[in-house]
Amino acid sequence: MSRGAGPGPARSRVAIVRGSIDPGEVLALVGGAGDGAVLLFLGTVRDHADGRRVDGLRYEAYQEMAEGVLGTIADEAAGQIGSDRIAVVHRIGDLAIGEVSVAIAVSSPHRAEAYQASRYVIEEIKKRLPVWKLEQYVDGEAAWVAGRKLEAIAEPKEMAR
Amino acid sequence: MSRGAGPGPARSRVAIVRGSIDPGEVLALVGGAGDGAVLLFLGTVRDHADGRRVDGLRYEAYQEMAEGVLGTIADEAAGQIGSDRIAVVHRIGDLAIGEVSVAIAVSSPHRAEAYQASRYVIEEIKKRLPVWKLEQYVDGEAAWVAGRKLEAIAEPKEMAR
Amino acid sequence: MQVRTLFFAAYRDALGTATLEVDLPEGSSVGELVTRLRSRGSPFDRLPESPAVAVNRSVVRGDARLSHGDEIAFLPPVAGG
Amino acid sequence: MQVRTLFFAAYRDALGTATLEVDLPEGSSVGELVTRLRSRGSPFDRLPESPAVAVNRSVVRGDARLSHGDEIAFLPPVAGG
Repeated sequence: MSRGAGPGPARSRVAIVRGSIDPGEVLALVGGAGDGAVLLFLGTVRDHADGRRVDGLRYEAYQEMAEGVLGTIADEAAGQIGSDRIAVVHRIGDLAIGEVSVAIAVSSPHRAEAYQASRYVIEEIKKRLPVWKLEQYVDGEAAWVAGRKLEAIAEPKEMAR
Repeated sequence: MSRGAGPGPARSRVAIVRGSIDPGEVLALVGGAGDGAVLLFLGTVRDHADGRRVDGLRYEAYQEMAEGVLGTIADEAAGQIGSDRIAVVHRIGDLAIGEVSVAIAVSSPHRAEAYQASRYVIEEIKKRLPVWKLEQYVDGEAAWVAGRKLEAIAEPKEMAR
Repeated sequence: MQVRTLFFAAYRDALGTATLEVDLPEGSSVGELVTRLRSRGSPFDRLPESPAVAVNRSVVRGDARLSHGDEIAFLPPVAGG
Repeated sequence: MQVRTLFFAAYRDALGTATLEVDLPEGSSVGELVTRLRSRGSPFDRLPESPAVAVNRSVVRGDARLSHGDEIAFLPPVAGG
Protein backbone atom coordinates (compact mmCIF):
# COMPACT_ATOMS: atom_id res chain seq x y z
CA MET A 1 0.00 0.00 0.00
CA SER A 2 1.38 3.35 -0.94
CA ARG A 3 0.16 6.72 0.13
CA GLY A 4 -1.59 8.82 -2.44
CA ALA A 5 0.14 11.69 -4.13
CA GLY A 6 -2.17 14.61 -4.67
CA PRO A 7 -3.46 17.87 -3.35
CA GLY A 8 -3.73 18.11 0.41
CA PRO A 9 -2.29 15.74 2.95
CA ALA A 10 -1.89 12.16 1.74
CA ARG A 11 -4.16 10.04 3.92
CA SER A 12 -5.58 7.21 1.90
CA ARG A 13 -4.22 3.77 1.29
CA VAL A 14 -4.16 2.68 -2.31
CA ALA A 15 -2.45 -0.03 -4.30
CA ILE A 16 -2.21 -1.64 -7.70
CA VAL A 17 -1.67 -5.37 -7.16
CA ARG A 18 -1.12 -8.49 -9.26
CA GLY A 19 -2.38 -11.06 -6.76
CA SER A 20 -6.01 -11.69 -5.93
CA ILE A 21 -7.81 -9.14 -3.77
CA ASP A 22 -9.10 -10.27 -0.38
CA PRO A 23 -12.19 -8.16 0.38
CA GLY A 24 -11.78 -8.75 4.11
CA GLU A 25 -8.28 -7.32 4.08
CA VAL A 26 -9.44 -4.19 2.29
CA LEU A 27 -12.34 -3.81 4.73
CA ALA A 28 -9.90 -4.10 7.61
CA LEU A 29 -8.04 -1.01 6.37
CA VAL A 30 -10.98 1.22 7.27
CA GLY A 31 -13.33 1.56 10.21
CA GLY A 32 -12.88 3.00 13.62
CA ALA A 33 -14.67 3.60 16.90
CA GLY A 34 -16.10 6.86 15.64
CA ASP A 35 -17.57 5.39 12.46
CA GLY A 36 -21.13 4.19 12.08
CA ALA A 37 -20.97 3.21 8.42
CA VAL A 38 -18.64 1.09 6.32
CA LEU A 39 -19.08 0.59 2.61
CA LEU A 40 -17.21 -1.90 0.45
CA PHE A 41 -17.53 -1.81 -3.33
CA LEU A 42 -16.18 -4.67 -5.40
CA GLY A 43 -15.87 -4.63 -9.15
CA THR A 44 -16.03 -8.19 -10.44
CA VAL A 45 -15.44 -9.81 -13.80
CA ARG A 46 -18.69 -10.44 -15.67
CA ASP A 47 -19.23 -13.34 -18.04
CA HIS A 48 -20.66 -11.15 -20.76
CA ALA A 49 -20.12 -7.77 -22.39
CA ASP A 50 -22.18 -6.16 -25.12
CA GLY A 51 -23.84 -9.48 -25.80
CA ARG A 52 -20.60 -11.45 -26.15
CA ARG A 53 -19.67 -14.26 -23.80
CA VAL A 54 -16.51 -13.40 -21.90
CA ASP A 55 -14.03 -15.94 -20.63
CA GLY A 56 -11.77 -13.63 -18.65
CA LEU A 57 -10.11 -10.23 -18.58
CA ARG A 58 -6.55 -9.04 -18.71
CA TYR A 59 -5.97 -5.74 -16.95
CA GLU A 60 -2.95 -3.63 -17.75
CA ALA A 61 -1.87 -0.43 -16.01
CA TYR A 62 0.65 2.35 -16.39
CA GLN A 63 1.49 1.36 -12.88
CA GLU A 64 3.70 4.21 -11.71
CA MET A 65 1.11 6.77 -12.82
CA ALA A 66 -1.91 4.70 -11.77
CA GLU A 67 -0.89 4.51 -8.13
CA GLY A 68 -0.53 8.28 -8.04
CA VAL A 69 -3.91 8.79 -9.68
CA LEU A 70 -5.57 6.35 -7.28
CA GLY A 71 -4.05 8.20 -4.35
CA THR A 72 -5.24 11.53 -5.71
CA ILE A 73 -8.77 10.24 -6.25
CA ALA A 74 -8.91 8.69 -2.80
CA ASP A 75 -7.59 11.86 -1.19
CA GLU A 76 -10.16 13.94 -3.05
CA ALA A 77 -12.92 11.67 -1.77
CA ALA A 78 -11.49 11.78 1.73
CA GLY A 79 -11.37 15.55 1.61
CA GLN A 80 -15.00 15.75 0.49
CA ILE A 81 -16.31 13.73 3.40
CA GLY A 82 -13.72 14.58 6.02
CA SER A 83 -12.79 10.94 6.61
CA ASP A 84 -9.32 9.52 6.26
CA ARG A 85 -10.63 5.97 6.16
CA ILE A 86 -10.55 5.16 2.47
CA ALA A 87 -8.71 2.25 0.88
CA VAL A 88 -8.60 1.37 -2.80
CA VAL A 89 -6.98 -1.66 -4.42
CA HIS A 90 -7.00 -2.32 -8.16
CA ARG A 91 -5.79 -5.60 -9.56
CA ILE A 92 -3.98 -6.09 -12.86
CA GLY A 93 -3.03 -9.18 -14.80
CA ASP A 94 -5.30 -12.07 -15.79
CA LEU A 95 -8.65 -12.36 -14.01
CA ALA A 96 -11.24 -15.12 -14.25
CA ILE A 97 -15.02 -14.64 -14.20
CA GLY A 98 -16.20 -13.58 -10.75
CA GLU A 99 -12.81 -12.38 -9.56
CA VAL A 100 -12.45 -8.95 -7.97
CA SER A 101 -10.80 -6.30 -10.13
CA VAL A 102 -11.21 -3.36 -7.77
CA ALA A 103 -12.10 -2.98 -4.09
CA ILE A 104 -13.03 0.34 -2.50
CA ALA A 105 -13.57 0.52 1.26
CA VAL A 106 -14.76 3.66 3.01
CA SER A 107 -15.86 4.30 6.57
CA SER A 108 -17.34 7.43 8.07
CA PRO A 109 -19.40 8.53 11.04
CA HIS A 110 -22.61 8.64 8.97
CA ARG A 111 -23.71 6.61 5.96
CA ALA A 112 -24.39 9.41 3.47
CA GLU A 113 -20.70 10.31 3.33
CA ALA A 114 -19.62 6.71 2.88
CA TYR A 115 -21.92 6.25 -0.12
CA GLN A 116 -20.81 9.57 -1.58
CA ALA A 117 -17.11 8.79 -1.29
CA SER A 118 -17.42 5.23 -2.55
CA ARG A 119 -19.32 6.32 -5.63
CA TYR A 120 -16.93 9.19 -6.29
CA VAL A 121 -13.92 6.89 -6.22
CA ILE A 122 -15.32 4.34 -8.67
CA GLU A 123 -16.63 6.99 -11.09
CA GLU A 124 -13.28 8.82 -11.08
CA ILE A 125 -11.41 5.54 -11.54
CA LYS A 126 -13.44 4.96 -14.71
CA LYS A 127 -12.54 8.43 -15.97
CA ARG A 128 -8.97 8.90 -14.87
CA LEU A 129 -7.12 5.70 -14.02
CA PRO A 130 -4.57 4.66 -16.69
CA VAL A 131 -5.78 1.07 -16.81
CA TRP A 132 -6.95 -0.94 -19.81
CA LYS A 133 -8.72 -4.23 -20.14
CA LEU A 134 -8.52 -6.90 -22.76
CA GLU A 135 -11.70 -8.94 -23.02
CA GLN A 136 -11.09 -12.56 -23.83
CA TYR A 137 -14.12 -14.15 -25.42
CA VAL A 138 -15.32 -17.69 -25.23
CA ASP A 139 -14.85 -17.98 -29.00
CA GLY A 140 -11.11 -17.41 -28.58
CA GLU A 141 -10.99 -13.80 -29.77
CA ALA A 142 -9.84 -10.91 -27.63
CA ALA A 143 -10.30 -7.15 -27.80
CA TRP A 144 -9.30 -4.09 -25.84
CA VAL A 145 -12.40 -2.56 -24.29
CA ALA A 146 -13.30 0.79 -25.80
CA GLY A 147 -12.73 3.25 -22.96
CA ARG A 148 -12.75 6.92 -22.15
CA LYS A 149 -10.19 9.39 -23.40
CA LEU A 150 -8.11 10.84 -20.59
CA GLU A 151 -8.41 14.58 -20.17
CA ALA A 152 -5.48 16.90 -19.53
CA ILE A 153 -5.54 18.55 -16.14
CA ALA A 154 -6.47 22.22 -16.40
CA GLU A 155 -3.16 23.68 -15.29
CA PRO A 156 -0.34 23.88 -17.86
CA LYS A 157 2.43 21.34 -17.49
CA GLU A 158 4.95 24.03 -16.49
CA MET A 159 2.83 24.87 -13.44
CA ALA A 160 2.32 21.26 -12.53
CA ARG A 161 5.95 20.29 -12.38
CA MET B 1 -31.96 -16.96 6.69
CA SER B 2 -35.62 -16.72 5.92
CA ARG B 3 -37.22 -15.68 2.70
CA GLY B 4 -38.90 -12.33 2.66
CA ALA B 5 -42.65 -12.03 2.79
CA GLY B 6 -43.93 -9.25 0.60
CA PRO B 7 -45.32 -8.29 -2.73
CA GLY B 8 -43.97 -10.21 -5.67
CA PRO B 9 -41.91 -13.36 -5.57
CA ALA B 10 -39.77 -13.77 -2.45
CA ARG B 11 -36.18 -13.79 -3.62
CA SER B 12 -34.01 -12.14 -1.02
CA ARG B 13 -32.29 -13.63 1.96
CA VAL B 14 -32.82 -11.78 5.21
CA ALA B 15 -32.34 -12.55 8.89
CA ILE B 16 -32.47 -11.09 12.36
CA VAL B 17 -29.66 -12.67 14.38
CA ARG B 18 -28.28 -12.56 17.91
CA GLY B 19 -24.73 -13.66 17.18
CA SER B 20 -22.08 -11.49 15.60
CA ILE B 21 -22.34 -10.79 11.88
CA ASP B 22 -19.54 -12.05 9.62
CA PRO B 23 -19.32 -9.62 6.68
CA GLY B 24 -17.66 -12.26 4.53
CA GLU B 25 -20.59 -14.63 5.02
CA VAL B 26 -23.09 -11.97 4.01
CA LEU B 27 -20.98 -11.07 0.96
CA ALA B 28 -20.93 -14.73 -0.02
CA LEU B 29 -24.74 -14.73 -0.26
CA VAL B 30 -24.63 -12.48 -3.33
CA GLY B 31 -22.59 -12.31 -6.51
CA GLY B 32 -22.67 -14.34 -9.64
CA ALA B 33 -21.00 -14.76 -13.00
CA GLY B 34 -23.26 -12.14 -14.57
CA ASP B 35 -22.56 -9.48 -11.95
CA GLY B 36 -19.95 -6.75 -12.31
CA ALA B 37 -20.63 -4.96 -9.04
CA VAL B 38 -20.97 -6.01 -5.42
CA LEU B 39 -21.74 -3.60 -2.62
CA LEU B 40 -21.57 -4.34 1.09
CA PHE B 41 -22.89 -1.85 3.62
CA LEU B 42 -22.13 -2.33 7.29
CA GLY B 43 -23.71 -0.34 10.08
CA THR B 44 -21.34 -0.27 13.03
CA VAL B 45 -21.63 0.88 16.63
CA ARG B 46 -20.17 4.36 17.13
CA ASP B 47 -18.54 5.50 20.33
CA HIS B 48 -20.51 8.73 20.46
CA ALA B 49 -24.01 10.04 19.83
CA ASP B 50 -25.20 13.61 20.09
CA GLY B 51 -22.04 14.55 21.92
CA ARG B 52 -22.30 11.80 24.53
CA ARG B 53 -19.73 9.04 24.85
CA VAL B 54 -21.31 5.68 24.15
CA ASP B 55 -20.14 2.42 25.66
CA GLY B 56 -22.35 0.03 23.72
CA LEU B 57 -25.80 -0.52 22.28
CA ARG B 58 -28.60 -2.93 23.00
CA TYR B 59 -30.81 -3.66 19.99
CA GLU B 60 -34.29 -5.04 20.45
CA ALA B 61 -36.68 -6.18 17.72
CA TYR B 62 -40.24 -7.28 17.29
CA GLN B 63 -38.61 -10.22 15.67
CA GLU B 64 -41.52 -11.96 13.98
CA MET B 65 -42.58 -8.74 12.31
CA ALA B 66 -39.03 -7.49 11.66
CA GLU B 67 -38.07 -10.46 9.52
CA GLY B 68 -41.14 -9.93 7.38
CA VAL B 69 -40.41 -6.22 6.99
CA LEU B 70 -36.77 -6.92 6.09
CA GLY B 71 -37.90 -9.39 3.47
CA THR B 72 -40.39 -6.92 2.04
CA ILE B 73 -37.77 -4.15 1.87
CA ALA B 74 -35.22 -6.44 0.26
CA ASP B 75 -37.75 -7.69 -2.28
CA GLU B 76 -38.74 -4.12 -3.12
CA ALA B 77 -35.09 -3.25 -3.72
CA ALA B 78 -34.60 -6.39 -5.77
CA GLY B 79 -37.63 -5.55 -7.87
CA GLN B 80 -36.36 -2.04 -8.53
CA ILE B 81 -33.03 -3.20 -9.90
CA GLY B 82 -34.04 -6.55 -11.33
CA SER B 83 -31.47 -8.46 -9.27
CA ASP B 84 -32.28 -11.27 -6.88
CA ARG B 85 -28.89 -11.01 -5.20
CA ILE B 86 -29.70 -9.06 -2.04
CA ALA B 87 -28.97 -10.23 1.49
CA VAL B 88 -29.71 -8.35 4.69
CA VAL B 89 -28.80 -9.34 8.24
CA HIS B 90 -29.67 -7.27 11.30
CA ARG B 91 -28.27 -8.13 14.69
CA ILE B 92 -30.04 -7.69 18.02
CA GLY B 93 -28.83 -7.98 21.60
CA ASP B 94 -25.81 -6.30 23.15
CA LEU B 95 -23.21 -4.83 20.80
CA ALA B 96 -19.84 -3.31 21.64
CA ILE B 97 -18.26 -0.32 19.90
CA GLY B 98 -17.18 -1.19 16.38
CA GLU B 99 -19.43 -4.25 16.07
CA VAL B 100 -21.67 -4.68 13.06
CA SER B 101 -25.39 -4.08 13.66
CA VAL B 102 -26.55 -4.48 10.09
CA ALA B 103 -25.04 -5.86 6.88
CA ILE B 104 -26.54 -5.33 3.44
CA ALA B 105 -25.00 -7.07 0.44
CA VAL B 106 -26.17 -6.48 -3.12
CA SER B 107 -24.79 -7.57 -6.45
CA SER B 108 -25.88 -6.60 -9.93
CA PRO B 109 -24.58 -6.51 -13.48
CA HIS B 110 -23.80 -2.76 -13.24
CA ARG B 111 -22.79 -0.60 -10.31
CA ALA B 112 -25.53 2.02 -10.42
CA GLU B 113 -28.16 -0.53 -9.48
CA ALA B 114 -26.10 -1.94 -6.62
CA TYR B 115 -25.67 1.51 -5.07
CA GLN B 116 -29.36 2.28 -5.56
CA ALA B 117 -30.55 -0.94 -3.93
CA SER B 118 -28.09 -0.76 -1.05
CA ARG B 119 -29.12 2.77 -0.19
CA TYR B 120 -32.80 1.96 -0.53
CA VAL B 121 -32.54 -0.94 1.90
CA ILE B 122 -30.75 1.00 4.63
CA GLU B 123 -33.04 4.04 4.33
CA GLU B 124 -36.17 1.87 4.50
CA ILE B 125 -34.75 -0.05 7.46
CA LYS B 126 -34.43 3.24 9.31
CA LYS B 127 -38.05 4.09 8.51
CA ARG B 128 -39.83 0.78 8.75
CA LEU B 129 -37.99 -1.90 10.72
CA PRO B 130 -39.48 -2.52 14.19
CA VAL B 131 -36.14 -2.34 15.96
CA TRP B 132 -35.08 -0.11 18.84
CA LYS B 133 -31.75 0.71 20.37
CA LEU B 134 -30.75 1.49 23.90
CA GLU B 135 -27.64 3.62 24.11
CA GLN B 136 -25.46 2.81 27.05
CA TYR B 137 -23.26 5.73 27.99
CA VAL B 138 -19.82 5.74 29.49
CA ASP B 139 -21.24 7.54 32.55
CA GLY B 140 -23.45 4.52 33.32
CA GLU B 141 -26.74 5.95 32.08
CA ALA B 142 -28.78 4.46 29.26
CA ALA B 143 -31.52 5.78 27.01
CA TRP B 144 -33.67 4.54 24.15
CA VAL B 145 -32.70 6.37 21.00
CA ALA B 146 -35.40 8.72 19.76
CA GLY B 147 -36.53 7.17 16.51
CA ARG B 148 -39.07 7.56 13.74
CA LYS B 149 -42.74 6.88 14.13
CA LEU B 150 -43.90 3.94 12.01
CA GLU B 151 -46.50 4.75 9.40
CA ALA B 152 -49.52 2.64 8.67
CA ILE B 153 -49.50 1.06 5.26
CA ALA B 154 -51.98 2.70 2.92
CA GLU B 155 -54.31 -0.26 2.51
CA PRO B 156 -56.87 -0.91 5.27
CA LYS B 157 -56.19 -3.81 7.58
CA GLU B 158 -59.07 -5.82 6.15
CA MET B 159 -57.39 -5.80 2.74
CA ALA B 160 -54.00 -6.69 4.13
CA ARG B 161 -55.04 -9.83 5.93
CA MET C 1 -63.32 -10.84 22.73
CA GLN C 2 -59.74 -11.09 23.85
CA VAL C 3 -56.61 -9.73 22.21
CA ARG C 4 -52.94 -10.03 23.04
CA THR C 5 -50.98 -6.80 23.38
CA LEU C 6 -47.21 -6.54 23.11
CA PHE C 7 -45.07 -3.66 24.35
CA PHE C 8 -41.56 -3.02 23.14
CA ALA C 9 -38.53 -1.03 24.22
CA ALA C 10 -39.46 2.25 25.91
CA TYR C 11 -43.14 1.25 26.15
CA ARG C 12 -42.30 -2.03 27.86
CA ASP C 13 -39.96 -0.23 30.23
CA ALA C 14 -42.63 2.37 31.02
CA LEU C 15 -45.35 -0.24 31.68
CA GLY C 16 -43.11 -2.80 33.33
CA THR C 17 -44.59 -5.53 31.17
CA ALA C 18 -43.95 -6.94 27.69
CA THR C 19 -47.35 -8.50 27.11
CA LEU C 20 -50.91 -8.28 28.35
CA GLU C 21 -54.15 -10.08 27.49
CA VAL C 22 -56.97 -7.55 27.15
CA ASP C 23 -60.74 -8.08 27.03
CA LEU C 24 -62.53 -5.80 24.58
CA PRO C 25 -66.07 -5.37 23.27
CA GLU C 26 -66.56 -7.01 19.88
CA GLY C 27 -65.62 -4.71 17.01
CA SER C 28 -63.40 -2.40 19.03
CA SER C 29 -60.90 -0.32 17.10
CA VAL C 30 -57.20 0.14 17.77
CA GLY C 31 -57.96 3.64 19.02
CA GLU C 32 -60.52 2.30 21.45
CA LEU C 33 -58.01 -0.21 22.78
CA VAL C 34 -55.50 2.57 23.36
CA THR C 35 -58.08 4.69 25.18
CA ARG C 36 -59.15 1.75 27.32
CA LEU C 37 -55.55 0.99 28.30
CA ARG C 38 -54.71 4.62 29.07
CA SER C 39 -57.83 4.92 31.22
CA ARG C 40 -56.35 2.35 33.60
CA GLY C 41 -54.14 5.17 34.87
CA SER C 42 -50.50 4.85 35.88
CA PRO C 43 -48.42 3.48 34.31
CA PHE C 44 -50.70 2.92 31.28
CA ASP C 45 -51.33 6.63 30.88
CA ARG C 46 -47.71 6.88 29.83
CA LEU C 47 -48.61 5.36 26.48
CA PRO C 48 -49.09 8.09 23.87
CA GLU C 49 -52.59 8.88 22.64
CA SER C 50 -51.80 7.65 19.15
CA PRO C 51 -48.90 5.27 19.20
CA ALA C 52 -47.84 3.28 16.17
CA VAL C 53 -49.62 -0.05 16.41
CA ALA C 54 -49.20 -3.24 14.44
CA VAL C 55 -52.02 -5.75 14.25
CA ASN C 56 -50.82 -9.20 13.37
CA ARG C 57 -47.49 -7.66 12.31
CA SER C 58 -48.79 -4.97 9.98
CA VAL C 59 -48.88 -1.33 11.02
CA VAL C 60 -52.46 -0.05 10.91
CA ARG C 61 -54.35 3.19 11.49
CA GLY C 62 -56.21 3.94 14.71
CA ASP C 63 -59.58 3.23 13.12
CA ALA C 64 -58.65 -0.36 12.21
CA ARG C 65 -61.08 -2.87 13.74
CA LEU C 66 -59.79 -5.68 15.94
CA SER C 67 -60.78 -9.31 16.05
CA HIS C 68 -60.61 -11.96 18.73
CA GLY C 69 -57.11 -13.38 18.99
CA ASP C 70 -55.35 -10.48 17.29
CA GLU C 71 -51.74 -9.76 18.23
CA ILE C 72 -51.48 -6.03 18.82
CA ALA C 73 -48.02 -4.55 19.19
CA PHE C 74 -47.34 -1.07 20.53
CA LEU C 75 -44.30 0.18 18.68
CA PRO C 76 -42.24 3.12 19.88
CA PRO C 77 -40.55 5.21 17.18
CA VAL C 78 -38.05 2.85 15.57
CA ALA C 79 -34.27 3.17 15.41
CA GLY C 80 -32.88 0.21 13.55
CA GLY C 81 -29.86 0.04 11.31
CA MET D 1 17.25 16.17 -26.75
CA GLN D 2 16.03 12.69 -26.07
CA VAL D 3 12.76 11.55 -24.53
CA ARG D 4 11.44 8.17 -23.58
CA THR D 5 8.07 7.17 -25.01
CA LEU D 6 5.83 4.47 -23.57
CA PHE D 7 2.95 2.73 -25.37
CA PHE D 8 0.20 0.89 -23.57
CA ALA D 9 -2.48 -1.65 -24.39
CA ALA D 10 -3.91 -1.18 -27.89
CA TYR D 11 -1.15 1.30 -28.84
CA ARG D 12 1.58 -1.09 -27.81
CA ASP D 13 -0.12 -3.90 -29.70
CA ALA D 14 -0.45 -1.70 -32.81
CA LEU D 15 3.18 -0.58 -32.71
CA GLY D 16 4.63 -3.87 -31.55
CA THR D 17 6.71 -2.06 -28.95
CA ALA D 18 6.17 -0.84 -25.41
CA THR D 19 8.89 1.77 -25.32
CA LEU D 20 11.02 3.85 -27.66
CA GLU D 21 13.74 6.44 -27.19
CA VAL D 22 13.11 9.40 -29.49
CA ASP D 23 15.43 12.27 -30.51
CA LEU D 24 13.68 15.63 -30.78
CA PRO D 25 14.66 19.24 -31.40
CA GLU D 26 14.91 21.26 -28.17
CA GLY D 27 11.60 22.77 -27.17
CA SER D 28 9.41 20.37 -29.12
CA SER D 29 5.81 20.04 -28.03
CA VAL D 30 3.81 16.90 -27.42
CA GLY D 31 1.93 17.53 -30.66
CA GLU D 32 5.20 17.79 -32.58
CA LEU D 33 6.35 14.49 -31.10
CA VAL D 34 3.12 12.83 -32.23
CA THR D 35 3.48 14.25 -35.76
CA ARG D 36 7.10 13.14 -35.93
CA LEU D 37 6.22 9.60 -34.84
CA ARG D 38 3.28 9.31 -37.22
CA SER D 39 5.45 10.52 -40.10
CA ARG D 40 7.58 7.40 -39.72
CA GLY D 41 4.74 5.57 -41.47
CA SER D 42 3.49 2.11 -40.66
CA PRO D 43 2.90 1.08 -37.94
CA PHE D 44 3.36 4.52 -36.30
CA ASP D 45 0.68 6.08 -38.44
CA ARG D 46 -1.77 3.95 -36.50
CA LEU D 47 -1.38 6.30 -33.53
CA PRO D 48 -4.23 8.83 -33.45
CA GLU D 49 -3.52 12.44 -34.35
CA SER D 50 -4.27 13.62 -30.83
CA PRO D 51 -3.90 10.78 -28.38
CA ALA D 52 -4.05 11.31 -24.63
CA VAL D 53 -0.47 11.78 -23.52
CA ALA D 54 1.05 11.89 -20.05
CA VAL D 55 4.37 13.60 -19.50
CA ASN D 56 6.10 12.41 -16.39
CA ARG D 57 2.82 10.80 -15.29
CA SER D 58 0.53 13.80 -15.69
CA VAL D 59 -1.85 14.09 -18.62
CA VAL D 60 -1.05 17.22 -20.63
CA ARG D 61 -2.36 19.07 -23.67
CA GLY D 62 -0.80 18.79 -27.09
CA ASP D 63 0.89 22.20 -26.79
CA ALA D 64 2.85 21.18 -23.67
CA ARG D 65 6.61 21.59 -24.19
CA LEU D 66 8.94 18.66 -23.63
CA SER D 67 12.30 18.52 -21.92
CA HIS D 68 15.26 16.19 -22.23
CA GLY D 69 14.66 13.02 -20.27
CA ASP D 70 10.87 13.32 -20.12
CA GLU D 71 8.82 10.13 -19.86
CA ILE D 72 6.04 10.41 -22.41
CA ALA D 73 3.23 7.88 -22.24
CA PHE D 74 0.70 7.34 -25.01
CA LEU D 75 -2.53 6.36 -23.29
CA PRO D 76 -5.42 4.73 -25.13
CA PRO D 77 -8.91 5.49 -23.79
CA VAL D 78 -8.97 3.97 -20.32
CA ALA D 79 -11.21 1.22 -18.97
CA GLY D 80 -10.31 0.58 -15.36
CA GLY D 81 -12.55 -0.50 -12.53
